[in-house]
Amino acid sequence: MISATSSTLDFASSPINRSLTPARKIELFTQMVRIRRFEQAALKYYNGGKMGGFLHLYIGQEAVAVGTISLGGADDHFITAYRDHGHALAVGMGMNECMAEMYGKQTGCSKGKGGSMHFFAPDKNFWGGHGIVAGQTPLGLGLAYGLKYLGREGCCLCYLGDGAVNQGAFHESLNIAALFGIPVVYIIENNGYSMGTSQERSSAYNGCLAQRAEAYAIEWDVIDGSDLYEVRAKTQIAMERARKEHKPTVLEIDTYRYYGHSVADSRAKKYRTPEEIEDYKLNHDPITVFERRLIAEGVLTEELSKSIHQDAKNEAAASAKFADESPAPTVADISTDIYWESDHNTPASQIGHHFFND
Amino acid sequence: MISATSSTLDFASSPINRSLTPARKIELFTQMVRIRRFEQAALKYYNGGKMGGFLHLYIGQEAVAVGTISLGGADDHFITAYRDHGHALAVGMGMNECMAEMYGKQTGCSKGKGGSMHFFAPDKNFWGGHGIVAGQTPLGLGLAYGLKYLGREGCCLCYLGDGAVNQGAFHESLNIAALFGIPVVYIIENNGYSMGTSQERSSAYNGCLAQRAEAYAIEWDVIDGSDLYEVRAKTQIAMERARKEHKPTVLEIDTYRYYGHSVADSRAKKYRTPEEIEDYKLNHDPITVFERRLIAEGVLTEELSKSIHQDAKNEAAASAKFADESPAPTVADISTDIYWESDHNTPASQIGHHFFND
Amino acid sequence: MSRTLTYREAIREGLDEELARDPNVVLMGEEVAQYNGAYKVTQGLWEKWGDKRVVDTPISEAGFIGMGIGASMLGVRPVMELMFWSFHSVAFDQLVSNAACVRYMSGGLCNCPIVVRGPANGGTGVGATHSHIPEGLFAAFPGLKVCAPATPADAKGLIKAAIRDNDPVYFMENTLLYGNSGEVPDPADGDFVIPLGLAEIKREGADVSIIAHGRSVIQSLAAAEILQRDHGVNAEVLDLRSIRPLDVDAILKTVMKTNRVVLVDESKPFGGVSAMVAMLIQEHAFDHLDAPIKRVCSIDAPAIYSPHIEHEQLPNPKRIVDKVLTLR
Amino acid sequence: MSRTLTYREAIREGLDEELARDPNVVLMGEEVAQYNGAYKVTQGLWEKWGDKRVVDTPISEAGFIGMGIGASMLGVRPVMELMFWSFHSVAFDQLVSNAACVRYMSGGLCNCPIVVRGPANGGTGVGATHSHIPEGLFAAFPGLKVCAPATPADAKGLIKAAIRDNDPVYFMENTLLYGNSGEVPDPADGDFVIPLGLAEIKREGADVSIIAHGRSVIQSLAAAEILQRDHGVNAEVLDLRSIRPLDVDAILKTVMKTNRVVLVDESKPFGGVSAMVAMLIQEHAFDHLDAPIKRVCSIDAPAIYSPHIEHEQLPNPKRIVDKVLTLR
Ligand SMILES: Cc1ncc(C[n+]2csc(CCOP(=O)(O)OP(=O)(O)O)c2C)c(N)n1
Ligand SMILES: Cc1ncc(C[n+]2csc(CCOP(=O)(O)OP(=O)(O)O)c2C)c(N)n1
Ligand SMILES: [Mg+2]
Ligand SMILES: [Mg+2]
Repeated sequence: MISATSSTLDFASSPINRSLTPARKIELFTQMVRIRRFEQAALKYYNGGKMGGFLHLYIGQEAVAVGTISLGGADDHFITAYRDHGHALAVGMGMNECMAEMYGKQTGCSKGKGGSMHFFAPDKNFWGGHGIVAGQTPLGLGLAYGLKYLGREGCCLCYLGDGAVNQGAFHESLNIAALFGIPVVYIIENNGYSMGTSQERSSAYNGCLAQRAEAYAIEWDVIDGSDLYEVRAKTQIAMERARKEHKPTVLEIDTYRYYGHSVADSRAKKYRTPEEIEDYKLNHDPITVFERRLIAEGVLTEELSKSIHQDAKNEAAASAKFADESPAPTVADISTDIYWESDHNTPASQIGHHFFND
Repeated sequence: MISATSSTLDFASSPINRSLTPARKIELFTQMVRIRRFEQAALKYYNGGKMGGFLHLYIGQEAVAVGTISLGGADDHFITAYRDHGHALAVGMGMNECMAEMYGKQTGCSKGKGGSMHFFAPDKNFWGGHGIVAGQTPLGLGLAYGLKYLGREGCCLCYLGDGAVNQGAFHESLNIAALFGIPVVYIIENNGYSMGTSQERSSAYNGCLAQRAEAYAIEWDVIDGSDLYEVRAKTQIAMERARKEHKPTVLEIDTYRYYGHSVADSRAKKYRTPEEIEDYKLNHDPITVFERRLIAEGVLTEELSKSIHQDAKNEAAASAKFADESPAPTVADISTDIYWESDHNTPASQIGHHFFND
Repeated sequence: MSRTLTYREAIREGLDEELARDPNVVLMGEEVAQYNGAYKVTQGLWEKWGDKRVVDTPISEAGFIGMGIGASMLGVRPVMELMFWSFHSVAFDQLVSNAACVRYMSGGLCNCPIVVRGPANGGTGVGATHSHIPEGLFAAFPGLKVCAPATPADAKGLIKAAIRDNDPVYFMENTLLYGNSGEVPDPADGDFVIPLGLAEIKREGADVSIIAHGRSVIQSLAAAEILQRDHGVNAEVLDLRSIRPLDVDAILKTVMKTNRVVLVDESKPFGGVSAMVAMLIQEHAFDHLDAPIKRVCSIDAPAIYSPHIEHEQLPNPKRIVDKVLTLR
Repeated sequence: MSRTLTYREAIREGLDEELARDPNVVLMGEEVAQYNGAYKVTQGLWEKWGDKRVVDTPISEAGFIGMGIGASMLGVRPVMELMFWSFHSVAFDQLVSNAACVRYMSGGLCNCPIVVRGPANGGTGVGATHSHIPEGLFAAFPGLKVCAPATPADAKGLIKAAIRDNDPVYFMENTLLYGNSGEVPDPADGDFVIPLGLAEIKREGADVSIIAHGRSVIQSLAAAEILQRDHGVNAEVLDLRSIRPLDVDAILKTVMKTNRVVLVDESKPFGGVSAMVAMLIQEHAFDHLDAPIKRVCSIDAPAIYSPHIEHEQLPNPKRIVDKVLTLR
């Protein structure tokens, strides 16, 4: 949630933002729009019965994924929870493979085996997409440990929700991160709710959730997630601390989701007032905020914005068509991608029974 | 470990200590001596091959169990880890049933089924004795939750080691304790080491381990565990907070173990210097410190102290004899105490197979 | 007299009756109170019983399940919901070391009357980490009891037995059954409790025994109809209902009647409840078997997401029919 | 040429050789470095290889095992010690949801070449929570591999195979075997690796097949000698060595040779590796069985502490002999 004491600094003038070319600014804006349009299409087709399972929408949180991931270099890595569409598109995954994954098709990024919660693109340094709350937090630690071990100057951004901070695995990860000097940045995407439970009903804390980092002598900060500039400015500091000093950081980015926890969330409008949602849309929507900003800067025009929206909409519609027309996995596909050795038909895979189907 | 900034306050004058009669002071002294003598006997017979498994000695930490448990009323409960002999005797368990448990005999407190790490006496509000590091911390939370649920004005003291603070279950427990207002007092018995690993090598922290409580807006304090008066004075505050306000506390009691992690600890003398151990014995041994104190107060004489030691030694020797002469469990005993319903031969226990021995 | 309830309503009615019967029964879990439960099993119970009896917890399964175990030692009767049984993985130590062992390690001094309940099944498009099938896993631990009802009546009768039982009972529901309807005795006709450890013949037959539990029973019944109609095979369907205690007598009885067995088990094929049932049958009814015991399990892979193919991975009527026909 | 090493030394030699072979191999766990390992398996390795390659961790099994999984996806090859395999319970989610499923859920994009190793056995007087026997539990998860060597040579050969394998391998050692000695090929004679998935006949026989793994193999061999000497029964002992992959062919071959089977498995009897092996045998060698398959498992209770009786709960030569004799 947007905290009352939101900063009044202008982060546009931070060096990391000043260095943005107009073209790059448009690109960042475009990425946020693409995420939103992609998800609006996903919602439509989910409701149309094209997908299984859950659909956790990222709509309202776009500046977090786009802002933070825009700072990534060749050796920076990313991992998140099940609300992963924004991160996936922000690292450069295509709408086609993402939409097809939700449709459960062979052309999906995970061949239809993972679904909405489990997008992956290791070639783009994106390691998922994980369904068990906070289960990804030790993995993110491990990616960062791996970078340090392999002598690469990079960091891992590991995202989690405000409800996820109460899982033991996160706490264990923080202690190890500080103790071992691991270049990981934990980003709490605080949208105020874990399913139907508000932050106040799920967490005991002192001021804010990020402050829990102090228990481990870890640096922390709170960020207004509706301002892409602020997200970039503050995250950049944490990433540099990780890359150069091998020190972790916990960032709490205040944000908001317009929709329910998942599309199946029957009570999304019961635990939050319509006013709360409306206020957010008007005053804190990261896309609107950035759009106004770029127009004020003379970088964007309303027309250009419209066409960006239209292009994204078209792209999303095309991805749905692509997904729809793609082949579904076969029964035989169930039995691959279990063991590396079997998939590569190595000598090791020939010895003994690996599978027990009769 | 005893921190450098140990307090110079005199806790003898705290109301809770001023109210101690001379007889009660002697009793507390006696309890500490009994724990020490009991364990010295246990060590002797463990080395003599009378016991299986591990033997984790409490020697050096006696003021923690005796000081804190001396504050317990009818509705106060206790639960600890595997280093549990001190707490067991302090709640009033007999040396016989404890020694016999280590000997693996039917007369043991757990009928020889639990061993050294698993002493229990629910009739004395003592709920074990638990071997999985920090696994007892949610149980302690639950005992305290139970007290509140059942409307009893009491609290649960839940002990853990300095290494145990890095288990996720402890962190989850702290958040729930604060959030739900649970009358639990977590007592970190900080003896400076988890097995061969010093506090510095296992935990990242800010000042001290108890300060991790701040992350959950939980009150905390640090206590010099060599001073029984200080242990009582500060723990009493936490217990009252729990009983009256249903608020948790985290206490860190600095203490020291003379021996290795367990008797099997081959390296006990490698990770600590002989000087470190000697300094502790001379200046911080809780029994010596309290003995000097009581002599200065005119409550104890050297003679009386000697006879208390001698009595405890005799009692311990007698318990070893009792244990030695007690019958071992039979093969049939392996198959009881698994299900309440089966042990009570209820109708439910007659339906279907509960056991799968052929 | 009987009414028709859904499986979901039947569990809810059971919970409600037990909340009324015993003031120490408390429901807890993520979103069980104000949100009415992720799958609405506890709908209305918080409103009716209030904050003390129906408790929302943080996302801290090890913490709150351990809390329930501790409270149970003192006489509280916690009934804890795992939003998915798959989340057992983050609470495993509490579930198998504390709940299963505390009585034993204390020489019988402690007891632990808890219930942990929630859905445990594949087939809902949520992928591998959310589709674990842990009946066999937990039944392997002496000290624990496990059941997995297939019908609304069984669900109600067993949840009530589970709550009254003085040992830890892990109660496995099924998301795909929540909406199924069936007859459930009217509370006006008396307290309806089904003891743990009692299997039930859900369909009488003579040619082959299909032994199953949970949703596999429903799949087996559908398969039995096809077998009868299309192949003239008269299958008996035995519903285990309870996994531990296990009704070994009922298992052996149907085997001795039909001399042919197919086990249906949503588990992955390495192990599972069915491997154990096969072991027992071959050991105790060896001379009554006219053919090897066969199984229909999930295809041996983590659970696939794709809704196009997911149900092919699970036991389904077609796979069961095919397997039964191999016995001839 | 062969030397005699203890089981402990053999594993250590295997670890040392793999540390030398591949700079990405890193050992981590509680007390593995400066303390030389709780059971001294890693003795001297920290001194030799230093802080980067041999790493002490806090008591945070979920944290450091998850860390190892994450690092492995990037190309590091972590070999993680659980001081006791029983502590799997606090890291279960990382072990069965992340390590087992990440390859599948990513459609084959991730892989996870980790080894988790440590002792997994009863019989050391440490009580129920420290004596879990999880081979069958983990083998039930497709995506995982499990092995449990019985001899020093097998321990060395298999740990090296496990480290080189590109999938997660859970390596179950045994505290009671660490001190056992046996011949192990000399490194001078070449790289000694035993592939996963290959069982070995540890004793040829004709009358009955005893199938076991881990320390139960040693117990079975002792039983076989007694059977020969006192009862004229010539037992064949098959050591599974690897649980998943499993050498089903070797199992069926010995069964077809002797037509009688006793499975020895330290697991509790509900499930375990032996229930699965029984299922496979009766399914695939039904007509070759002259008698029901019998098992010797641990007595069905949490592990008892008492050193006076603890070994009676486990499979031991006497219980195996008695069981074999019931087959006649
Ligand atoms: C261990 C575990 N427990 C419960 C769940 C069910 N669950 C999925 S998301 C969620 C809420 C998480 O909230 P938060 O961390 O704030 O993330 P958000 O959904 O707001 O992005 C819950 C309870 C789960 N997936 N894993
Ligand atoms: C989950 C778990 N991991 C590891 C162990 C092994 N172990 C037992 S005690 C111990 C050290 C604990 O140190 P600390 O918490 O400081 O307690 P102390 O022994 O000093 O009283 C370890 C690593 C265990 N019992 N449980
Ligand atoms: Mg949230
Ligand atoms: Mg310690």
